Amino acid sequence: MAEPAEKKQRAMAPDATLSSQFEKYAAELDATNEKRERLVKASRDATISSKKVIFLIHRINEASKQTLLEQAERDLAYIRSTHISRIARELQGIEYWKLRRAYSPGLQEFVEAATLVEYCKTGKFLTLENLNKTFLEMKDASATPFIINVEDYLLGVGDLTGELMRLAISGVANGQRGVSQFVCSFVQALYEGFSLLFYNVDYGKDMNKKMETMLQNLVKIETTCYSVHVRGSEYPESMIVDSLEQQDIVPGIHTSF
Amino acid sequence: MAEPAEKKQRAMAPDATLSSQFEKYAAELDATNEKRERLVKASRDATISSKKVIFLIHRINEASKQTLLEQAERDLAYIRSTHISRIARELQGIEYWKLRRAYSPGLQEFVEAATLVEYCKTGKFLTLENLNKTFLEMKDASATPFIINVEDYLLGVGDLTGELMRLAISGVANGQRGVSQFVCSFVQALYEGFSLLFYNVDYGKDMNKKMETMLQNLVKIETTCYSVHVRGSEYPESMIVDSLEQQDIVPGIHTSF
Amino acid sequence: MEQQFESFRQQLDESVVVREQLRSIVSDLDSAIRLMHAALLPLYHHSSIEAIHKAKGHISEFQRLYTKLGEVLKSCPGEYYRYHDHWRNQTQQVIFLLSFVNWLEFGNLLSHGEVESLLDLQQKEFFVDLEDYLIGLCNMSNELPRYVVNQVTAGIYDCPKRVSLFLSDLYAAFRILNLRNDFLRKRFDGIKYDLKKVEEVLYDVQIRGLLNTSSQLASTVQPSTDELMQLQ
Amino acid sequence: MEQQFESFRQQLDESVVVREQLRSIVSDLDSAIRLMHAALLPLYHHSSIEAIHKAKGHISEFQRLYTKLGEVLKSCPGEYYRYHDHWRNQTQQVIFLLSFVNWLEFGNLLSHGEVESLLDLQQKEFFVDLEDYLIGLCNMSNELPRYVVNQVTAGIYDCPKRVSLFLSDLYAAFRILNLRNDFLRKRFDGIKYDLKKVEEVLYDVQIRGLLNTSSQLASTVQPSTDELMQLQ
Amino acid sequence: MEQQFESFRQQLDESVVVREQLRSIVSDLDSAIRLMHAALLPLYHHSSIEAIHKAKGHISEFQRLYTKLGEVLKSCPGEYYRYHDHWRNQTQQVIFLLSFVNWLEFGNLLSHGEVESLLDLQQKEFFVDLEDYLIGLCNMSNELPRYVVNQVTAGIYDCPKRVSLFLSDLYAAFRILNLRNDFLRKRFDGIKYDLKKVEEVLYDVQIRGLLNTSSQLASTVQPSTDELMQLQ
Amino acid sequence: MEQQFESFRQQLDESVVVREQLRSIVSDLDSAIRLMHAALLPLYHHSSIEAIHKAKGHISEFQRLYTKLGEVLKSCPGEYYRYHDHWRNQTQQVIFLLSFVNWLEFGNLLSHGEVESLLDLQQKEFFVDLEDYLIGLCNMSNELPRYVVNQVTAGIYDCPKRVSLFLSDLYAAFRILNLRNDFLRKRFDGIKYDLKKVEEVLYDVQIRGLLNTSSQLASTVQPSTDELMQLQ
Amino acid sequence: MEQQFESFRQQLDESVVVREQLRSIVSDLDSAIRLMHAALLPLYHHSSIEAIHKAKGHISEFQRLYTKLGEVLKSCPGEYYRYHDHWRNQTQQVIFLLSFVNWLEFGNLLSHGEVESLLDLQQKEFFVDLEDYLIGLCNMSNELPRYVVNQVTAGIYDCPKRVSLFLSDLYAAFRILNLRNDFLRKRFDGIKYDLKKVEEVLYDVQIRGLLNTSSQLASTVQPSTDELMQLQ
Amino acid sequence: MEQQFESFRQQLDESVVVREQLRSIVSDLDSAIRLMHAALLPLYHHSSIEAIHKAKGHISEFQRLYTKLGEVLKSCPGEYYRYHDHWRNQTQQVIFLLSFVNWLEFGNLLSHGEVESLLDLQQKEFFVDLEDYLIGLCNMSNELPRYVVNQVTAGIYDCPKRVSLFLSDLYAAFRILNLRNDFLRKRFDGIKYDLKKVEEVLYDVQIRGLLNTSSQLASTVQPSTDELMQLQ
Ligand SMILES: [Mn+2]
Ligand SMILES: [Mn+2]
Repeated sequence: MAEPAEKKQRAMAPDATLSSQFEKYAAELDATNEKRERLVKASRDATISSKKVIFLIHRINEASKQTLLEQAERDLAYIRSTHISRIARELQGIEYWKLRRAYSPGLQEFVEAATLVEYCKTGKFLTLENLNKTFLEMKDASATPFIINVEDYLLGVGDLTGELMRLAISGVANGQRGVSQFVCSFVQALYEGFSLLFYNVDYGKDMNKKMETMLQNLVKIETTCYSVHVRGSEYPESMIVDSLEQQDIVPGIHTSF
Repeated sequence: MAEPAEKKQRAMAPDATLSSQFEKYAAELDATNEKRERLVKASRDATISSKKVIFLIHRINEASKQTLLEQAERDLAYIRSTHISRIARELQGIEYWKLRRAYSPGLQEFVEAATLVEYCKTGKFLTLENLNKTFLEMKDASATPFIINVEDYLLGVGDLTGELMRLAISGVANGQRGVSQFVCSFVQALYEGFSLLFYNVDYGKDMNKKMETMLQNLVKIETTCYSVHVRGSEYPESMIVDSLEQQDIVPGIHTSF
Repeated sequence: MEQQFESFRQQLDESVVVREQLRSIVSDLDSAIRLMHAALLPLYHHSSIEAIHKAKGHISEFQRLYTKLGEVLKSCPGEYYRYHDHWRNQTQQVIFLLSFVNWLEFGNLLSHGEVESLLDLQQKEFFVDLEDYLIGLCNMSNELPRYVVNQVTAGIYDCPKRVSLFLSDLYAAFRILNLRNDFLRKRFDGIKYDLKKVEEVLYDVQIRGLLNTSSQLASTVQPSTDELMQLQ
Repeated sequence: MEQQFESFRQQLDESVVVREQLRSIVSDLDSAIRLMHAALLPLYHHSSIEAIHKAKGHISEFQRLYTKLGEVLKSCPGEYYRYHDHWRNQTQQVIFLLSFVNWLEFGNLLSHGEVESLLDLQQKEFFVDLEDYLIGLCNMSNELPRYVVNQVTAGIYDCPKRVSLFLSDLYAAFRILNLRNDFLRKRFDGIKYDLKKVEEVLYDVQIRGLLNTSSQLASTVQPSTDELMQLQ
Repeated sequence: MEQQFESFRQQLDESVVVREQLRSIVSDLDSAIRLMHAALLPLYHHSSIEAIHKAKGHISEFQRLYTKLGEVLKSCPGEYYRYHDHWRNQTQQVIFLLSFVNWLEFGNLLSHGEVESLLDLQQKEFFVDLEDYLIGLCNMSNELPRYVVNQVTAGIYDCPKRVSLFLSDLYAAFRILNLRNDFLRKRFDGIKYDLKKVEEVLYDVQIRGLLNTSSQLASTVQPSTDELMQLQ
Repeated sequence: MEQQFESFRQQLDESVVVREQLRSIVSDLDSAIRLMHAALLPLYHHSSIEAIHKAKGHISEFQRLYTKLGEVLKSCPGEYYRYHDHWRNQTQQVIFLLSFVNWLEFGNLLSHGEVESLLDLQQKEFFVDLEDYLIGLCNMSNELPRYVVNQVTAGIYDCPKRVSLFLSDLYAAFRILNLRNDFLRKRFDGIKYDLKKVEEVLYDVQIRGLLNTSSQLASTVQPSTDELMQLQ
Repeated sequence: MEQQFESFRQQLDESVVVREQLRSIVSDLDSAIRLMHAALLPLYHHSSIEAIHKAKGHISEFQRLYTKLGEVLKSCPGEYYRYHDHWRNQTQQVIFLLSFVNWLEFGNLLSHGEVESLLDLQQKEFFVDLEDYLIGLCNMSNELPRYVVNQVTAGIYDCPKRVSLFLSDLYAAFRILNLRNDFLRKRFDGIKYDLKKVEEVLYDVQIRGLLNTSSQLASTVQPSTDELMQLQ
Repeated sequence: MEQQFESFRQQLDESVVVREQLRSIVSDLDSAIRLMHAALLPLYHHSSIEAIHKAKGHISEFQRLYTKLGEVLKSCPGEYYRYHDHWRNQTQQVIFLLSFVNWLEFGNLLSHGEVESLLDLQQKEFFVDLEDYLIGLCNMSNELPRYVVNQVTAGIYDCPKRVSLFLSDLYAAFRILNLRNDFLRKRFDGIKYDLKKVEEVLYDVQIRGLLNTSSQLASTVQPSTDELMQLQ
């Protein structure tokens, strides 16, 4: 407001001034929107491909286990190197948070798939640290290493419990009765972790809803374990182990059961 | 429970007993349902025909007024002698209230049409008593005279205000500026009547909602009157009356304006 | 116009008085239902005969209250369905209680006519609406899976067979009805789930060959005719 | 366990009794409100003095009912806010009616204290909650645009000016309050729309040069002090 | 008008201050609840004694926070129910936790008075509303089916029997209350489903003859009196 | 302008007529479905061949009604999806019935094309939407656990094996579809629970060594090819 | 079974592809609409002929895009209404623009058939749904009051008369339709308000005797036939 | 796993601290906005220069608070958008106030860059999001119809012309933006209604030939350059 005279003058031809101003704004908005569109697309591709990996895992049986796990790992590597690196290359500085809503769903689904594959392979929890190690060589537009932030990671892990529930139930459906107990302990530990994590942080509706869904999934797994246990309890243990031999897809069941 | 022995016996062939019992129930339910279907159909026909009468009224202009009003009265008589008498003939005793939900919409719409026609013809309110006089010769299935009950009547009158609102606004749209003021006074009186009617009776959501709608309609009419008045107030009265001559469809405007 | 509305008001006010009376009677009916229901609770742990006996003691209170309802309606003939909503829920629960107790005693279905007799509704001022009767039966059906589970837990192994036969007859009987897509239809769908649950219990009992081990116990629960005579 | 629950039952039943009493009084309050409201309706077509006069006749009924509310609450000290929901809406409407009538008579705002005096609430068992008072004022504000529109239609052209001044004072006064993002805040936003609407009417009147044509009429509507004296 | 609204502002601001204080305390209460809840989670897989022990450690935090709530309310006597909504949910969860832990230890119901003692609420500024207490009990009931399922999976076969007896007593006790058709009534209906679910588990255990196989294990989970003494 | 709008009115009225026609046919379809469903009920206690035979008798009614639907749609070519909601639910139930009966007879899955043949839908005016077909298959899957439980109760011990093989094939086939998170995916998840339930029954039967005891009985239920020939 | 489901998967995936294609075309349609709309803006201050001319330049883009829509639908014959929601809103806006421009040029209503010609929709794969056409006309009606107000402000005093005649014809035409109480009826009610507003402007102009002062100006706005010839 | 979750918690806790700081600053911002807004209220009755002068006095407080916001964000570089929701609404209101005051003084649009200068946001830690700037402009547009109505009522007849030109330029400028179907798009649609309202006022003034009667008055309201010099 230092130069009112100049402004007064400008007001005489407001149309031109306004237009040039707004053309600048339009350019900026368009650039952002186009970038957002590209991110949404990359995210959607990452989601679809990750979902396919998850479907693959659900299709595993004793015979196909080795082959399909290898296939899943190759698929994950492919998602990283194509879709996620496309996301990384679009971002720099503040855009990482500004456009998060556009790409976050894809990353979450990727976390879900990656942690599921790791669990099926090793029976262990893929930590955020280890997950981010797989991105070490991926750089964003300003050549900063790309990482998945803790919120997206946790949201993805929240969904993981849904897939684990499916695994536990279809394990029983396919006669692999030990799977459910093994999965149950793991999900109980996950739920406990989440409970303590958010004890003094209110992460709003999203997280509360996810916690509720997790609990529902956990209860479904527990009920499955219960029915396996109760049904099995009528017979001598040897008989059961017999009928279960070599049917497990998750490693380490026998030791834990 | 006086004859347990007989019952014990019956229990031996439960299928047959149950079937014959339920066949009786089925017959009763079917009869009621079929009657209900016929009533719904008659009611729907009454609704459609009444709506057509209402549309007819909205199509009235100075030239067509006499013809169309006569047409409307003929239509109303036809609805009475066909659709409504079909309703009456189905009912007897407790069925009047039992099946009310099936036929009530048609009666309400008929009340709406009949009171609208009377208002356009005479500028007066068609009372329930006078309306029921037109049914004097109509008998229900047990030869009792058929009547419209006060609830259906009032619900129909509640909707009438919506049509009056349309009349007031399209009166202005068509240059008949006196109509709105005349209608306004009438609807204000109706609203006052309803207000006092329900002062100590809670007729639930339905009536409360209808009262709210009536008030909205009234405010729309008042706003229309206001804009006519304010716009007209700039000019000498003679000039306005000039531009209004012989354009009214509602009688008695000039005296009331 | 004022005069007109004054006459409307009179007509409406009359129905308000009737409603007040009905509300008060139905509130008593609620209490009676709660008491009879509570009397049936022991059914799920210990002796059933005593529970049935105690529960039946509340029927006379139902009779008294339905008589009062009939009297109120006598003052407004033909308007049963105008006020139907006031007692609808309660009547459905009454049907549930009466038909459940009757099944416990005799193992058969209490008919619509028998319900009206039990409630002393011979006069024509008041009756039991047919749909209410049928919904009451659905309520009874919904209670049976729990009953069966508890009976088997208590070692009464022939119970599921009897209940499964009764329920599949009831289910087939309901199928005779031409139910449209309404509330009753949904409730009827519930019978299917009850039946399924009972069939699963029957399966459990059957596959373990438990059925023949309990004939002796069962007779003590399904009370003998002699005992029932004494109840009346 | 039974014994403990028996005592719970007594406590719950007591509060049910209180609620029943409150409900009955508040239902009468509802009727009184509707009657006073209806008495004000003629305001929108003919003479306002008579309407105001008739409306004020209902205030004594309010006094009677609020005294009864106070008596019920005397029996459960400290529980005003436990039962607040029972009379909240009604009290807001009472405030609306009282402050509207007061504005019609005197053109100024009825204060919180004046409301309590008008309702005979000097004892401390019962009082008017401050938020209810403020929401009642919002309700009054919401009524004013309709009032103004009808007054202008009736040829009272100075009305919009008076109302617009009153409303903009009220709007400024509400701005003093530190309203958080809650219900009251939303209602207060409504005052802005009322004001805008009234300003538009004032604009219509002004632009047509009507303001000076009605000074004579206006005086008959905003009743003279003499007339008002007689009303009291 | 300005002056009056200035005083309104002060009054509203005061209640805002109270609400801020309450919100801050209740937010801590929330954390304490989540922590105690989390402490109980191991109950569903491993040893329960340790979990109970750890959970009880959080009670002193509850005492501290309820004392603070009492102090805030001391500054606005008679307004307990004005601010009731602030702590209502949390208090219901606290009741749930306390009564659950108490049942795990002693197998009986924590009474209303015992809850207030446990929370150090002897002063009369603050108390536990009766309905909140009862809803808290419903919450506990809702947790029991899951508990039973996991106990049976862990081989503790006598658990369903104990829980089913406790729940049917609780259900019968609630039946004594004259619940109207409100929120509490709905929650109470939930107890019936919990009971039904637990009865089904009991049935599963019974029909497989598992009940007698676990007497040894069970004693290790329902901690002995000696162990419990040490906990206190 | 009038003329043009007169023709619009005709077009709008025509679509109302089409809807009326569809509603009437679909209501008949509802009845036919109910009757065929009822004919299948005996399947759960006694001889299945007769039930299948009786049920198949209703297929010609389906053909008649779908032909009528096709005729109505012939009058408005290309508007199948405009009116799809009218017959969607019913078609899903028809698929359920046809594919269930087919499985009972031949033990394999009725293909999409076979459904259309069975319903005489060779003309292109009418067809079965693919999603409706798949949802109908989910409905069939939901029915199988109950069927298996009842068969085993009736001593047909080889039934669970056959059903479990069929269901796991079906489950595997659905997994090919890459369903996104919508209604169909949820219904598909249900197949897993059905399979789980059937697996549990199979487990019960296997572990008790019952599998080989029933080969003789089973043959009477899965009707022989000769018998089936006669049915057609 | 696998093979069959593989083909199902392809079919489901194909409909996803169709939707993707439609979405992309419709997004272009959105841009074209925005541009044509922008081209009409100068209409409200300066010369209208140029604006109309410029706006009409965008019609060929519409043709191109609707042709593309038709081509996509050619690949899935009979599924117009399956995907209708994708282009519904946009088509209504296109109707608005075309019929508005047509009225500006010729002063009459663009018929349903003329719309389809303008959009090159002679093939039968794609057409304009009748309800969409009618809603588009409502949109045009809603624009006319603003147009009239601005024209009069600019001194074009014969505009209100022309618009009022056109709108009352349109209003009368819509009344022929016997619209039931749905979305279209509400939109049609809006025409009445538009007509009322235009009538008020006409009244202002008439009563001030301005009507005859502008015949000269008007001719410059309602472009002469010669000029229009050149536009085409 | 516990260790893992402990590290998650640390990361999350950091953001909680930042949020607390932001909340406190933004609450102060709210107060500053309310005060500046209140200072502008007299604009609607009496002299505007004084109101503008007073309002501008609050800008320095904005500067102070935005500087504080910038400092908080300096501690978490690149995370502006992580916390954007905290100040979004407030910033939009600030834009509204600044651009409105600027328009009152100079009659032109305050550019995005000028806003940032006014708020002392030359550092790169903090800036004004472009969409927030544009929404702020929409808010300003929404205020203008009320301003125009009041100005005309006060006899400033050239105001509608100036505002209508400004708004139609603004509307055209917004049209340049490629707005997708989002929040900003809806807000932008609002500008059209504002423009329409202002055009109607302009029409009222024009048709009554009032425009030339007020040039003298107008100059006192649109303050002269000299006066404005003194304000700075
Ligand atoms: Mn998932
Ligand atoms: Mn109507």
